[in-house]
Amino acid sequence: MSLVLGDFSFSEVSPRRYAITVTQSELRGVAEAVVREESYLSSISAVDLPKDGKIELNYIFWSIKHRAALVVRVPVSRENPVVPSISDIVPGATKSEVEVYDLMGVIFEGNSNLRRGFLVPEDVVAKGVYPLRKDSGV
Amino acid sequence: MVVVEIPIGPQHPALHEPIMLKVKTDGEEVVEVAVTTGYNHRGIEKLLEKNSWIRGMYIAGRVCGICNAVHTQTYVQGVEKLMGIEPTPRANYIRTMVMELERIHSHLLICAVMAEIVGFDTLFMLIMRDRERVMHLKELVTGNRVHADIHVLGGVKRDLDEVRRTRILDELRKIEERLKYYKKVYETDYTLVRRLSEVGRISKSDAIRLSLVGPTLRASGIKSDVRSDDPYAAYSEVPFNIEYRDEGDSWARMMVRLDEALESVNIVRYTAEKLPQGPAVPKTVPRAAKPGEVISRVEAPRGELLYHIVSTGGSNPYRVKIRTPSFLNILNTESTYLGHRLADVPVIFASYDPCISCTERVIVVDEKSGKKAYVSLKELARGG
Amino acid sequence: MGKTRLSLLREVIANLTKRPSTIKYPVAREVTVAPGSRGRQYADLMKCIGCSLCAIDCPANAIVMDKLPEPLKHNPRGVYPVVDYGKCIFCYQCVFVCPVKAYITTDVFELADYSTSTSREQSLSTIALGGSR
Amino acid sequence: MGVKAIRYSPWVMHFNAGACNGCDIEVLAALTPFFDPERLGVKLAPNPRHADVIIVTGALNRKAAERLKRLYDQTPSPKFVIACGACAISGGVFTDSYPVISRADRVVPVDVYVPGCPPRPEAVIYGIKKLLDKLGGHLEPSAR
Repeated sequence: MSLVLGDFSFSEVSPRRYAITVTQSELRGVAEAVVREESYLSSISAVDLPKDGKIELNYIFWSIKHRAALVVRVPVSRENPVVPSISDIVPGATKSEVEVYDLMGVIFEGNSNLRRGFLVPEDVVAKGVYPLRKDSGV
Repeated sequence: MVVVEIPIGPQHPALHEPIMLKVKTDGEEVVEVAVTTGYNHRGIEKLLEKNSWIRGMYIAGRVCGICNAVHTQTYVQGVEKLMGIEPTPRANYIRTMVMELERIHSHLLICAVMAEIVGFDTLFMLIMRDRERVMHLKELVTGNRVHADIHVLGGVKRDLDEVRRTRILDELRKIEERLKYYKKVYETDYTLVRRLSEVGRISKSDAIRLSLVGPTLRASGIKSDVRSDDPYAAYSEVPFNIEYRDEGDSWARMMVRLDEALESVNIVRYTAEKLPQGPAVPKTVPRAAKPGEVISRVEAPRGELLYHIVSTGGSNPYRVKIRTPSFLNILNTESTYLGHRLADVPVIFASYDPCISCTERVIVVDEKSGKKAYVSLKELARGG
Repeated sequence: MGKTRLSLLREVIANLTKRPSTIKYPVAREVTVAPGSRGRQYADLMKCIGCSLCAIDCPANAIVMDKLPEPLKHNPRGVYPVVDYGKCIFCYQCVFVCPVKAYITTDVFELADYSTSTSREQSLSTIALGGSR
Repeated sequence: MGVKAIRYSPWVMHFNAGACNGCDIEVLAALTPFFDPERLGVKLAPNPRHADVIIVTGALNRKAAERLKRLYDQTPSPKFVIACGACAISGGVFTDSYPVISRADRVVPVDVYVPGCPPRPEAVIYGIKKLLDKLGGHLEPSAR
């Protein structure tokens, strides 16, 4: 079973959950295709995978039209975690991106609101660590 | 043009929502609002990684005290999926009942607070009095007025006996009668209607664009409810309507909540009447999960609650991402205050049913510094 | 829509003649505790086998396994759980997980004091009761 | 000397130091008509400068601790602190979390501990009663 939106084919992982893995450069294209399907951005969940040297970003959309969660997975490198921001395509993404930046240290290029201390206490910010990374030591 | 920056909050005499709205005004008109939250992080996502699946159930419930059963439900149903266990039908019915009781008391609370914010203290006191009935029912079913903690992996912690079941049905009649009365008050009262309607309007397309959820989304005419779109617990068996309104203003949001609370009464009644026979309390305590990941969604009183749980096997979760409804509803609605008068800001803010402990999972700090003149929401709404 | 003024007046007047809904606590002992409410719980040492499951599962680390005092060795491991009520979140996971149902549950909520208390005294008193029997 | 004044009518201020809202809605519920401690002289003060008793809820973090300290300093003497709920007493489930100081008595002297998660409204009232017992006062209905 799969769900095709434009050029992108989402595969079904469980009932009402569809997922696709894309690269950083494809992200904005997928986001545009998903938004056309009456979807809102539910969450950006970042998972730290130090063994692979990656951080996996899960953009979880809920499509009101398809009644399904559309998960866009974007693996980024841990050393240089940069992805383009989708906050201009989905305005609801702005604060989620800020949260991920604060907790995981992923930089969203084009989001002007990024700042530390959105959630994290100042003493942790001063140490320069991102608390949800596995090696942060907090 | 002189733009004045007014920080609002966080010392509210009733609700104590520690959030700050930095409002820039030109005269009476609001030209910019920045929601400043997240003074500090309670670190729950990290804490869950450090604790076992079983301890996690209780920590998840303590993300938010008002909607704790739904938090536990979201966590537990995700973990159950990872462990490959299925709760019994009776357990599912009891879970549903607890979650719906919670929805009633949460909606009553915000209706009371909204009444207080617009200066209608009598209504506040009356609603709070009748809310005690719901709290009592919740205590009767779960054993605690606030933190239900009734979920365990594979079922519920305590069964519902016949005496309690009859008691619930009795009390529901009274609660329903009071709810209908308060709905009538919100519908017809001159002050409330004048204060709430045409304030903070969000159009259908904006609601989706801003990623709003729950009653806020449904008040803008979108029929989206996790309970019917993505059924969990016993919702696939329970008949209920999705309440929605087309106006999209603060008044519509409150009406959606009151309608929903009435619908919840029906759901609780249905679950109590049609409670399936069989066991509800599991005999074993599962401790290890298989590797995998799961996206668990639940309709909390404030909207869609989402947990993304990643497991690599073993006794602890690898990563738990919590996205609470208030996170989206509060932080993404900064633009909806623009063009309104300053006194409308607290009304709009309260109409999103803000729950700060949910939003930030933080240790919230009172930002009331001596240098600036901070105004309470209540004073402001009264033109103070 | 929105026509009624003083909509609560009738309700308020009706309430004037009714009995007040306020409960009398703490002047008289009139409380709203529902049957089966989760209050103070402590281990019954006549039943406890000292398995530590409750201490392992306690989300707040409120339970510490302490050594039984010398003459009272009621279980082979010689330890019993002490609940620190300052840390306890009254979730009753300990009660649920206990394999021998050794916890005694009560609905006592009046635990406020000038310092935090533990279940030590209560638990030890269960042995004394058993011993005298 | 000043203690005498508050024996019969303590004004309480509620400080949320990052609770899950559970304790907060119970403290709020304790002040509604159903429990109504106002008949006993207990009144909610909106401002630390008017308060005699501070009810602290929630697991404190470093920043909340600074705020609590400042609020405590602003409160006129004699002043008393009630730590309400497992989080304010010992950190509760959040004890091991990184931003949390987790004990109110590390920051300000605490007079009465009210255990519970959350303590029911009667327990909050009992805590206030306990405090007044210590001061030699009583919670009793005003003459009517």
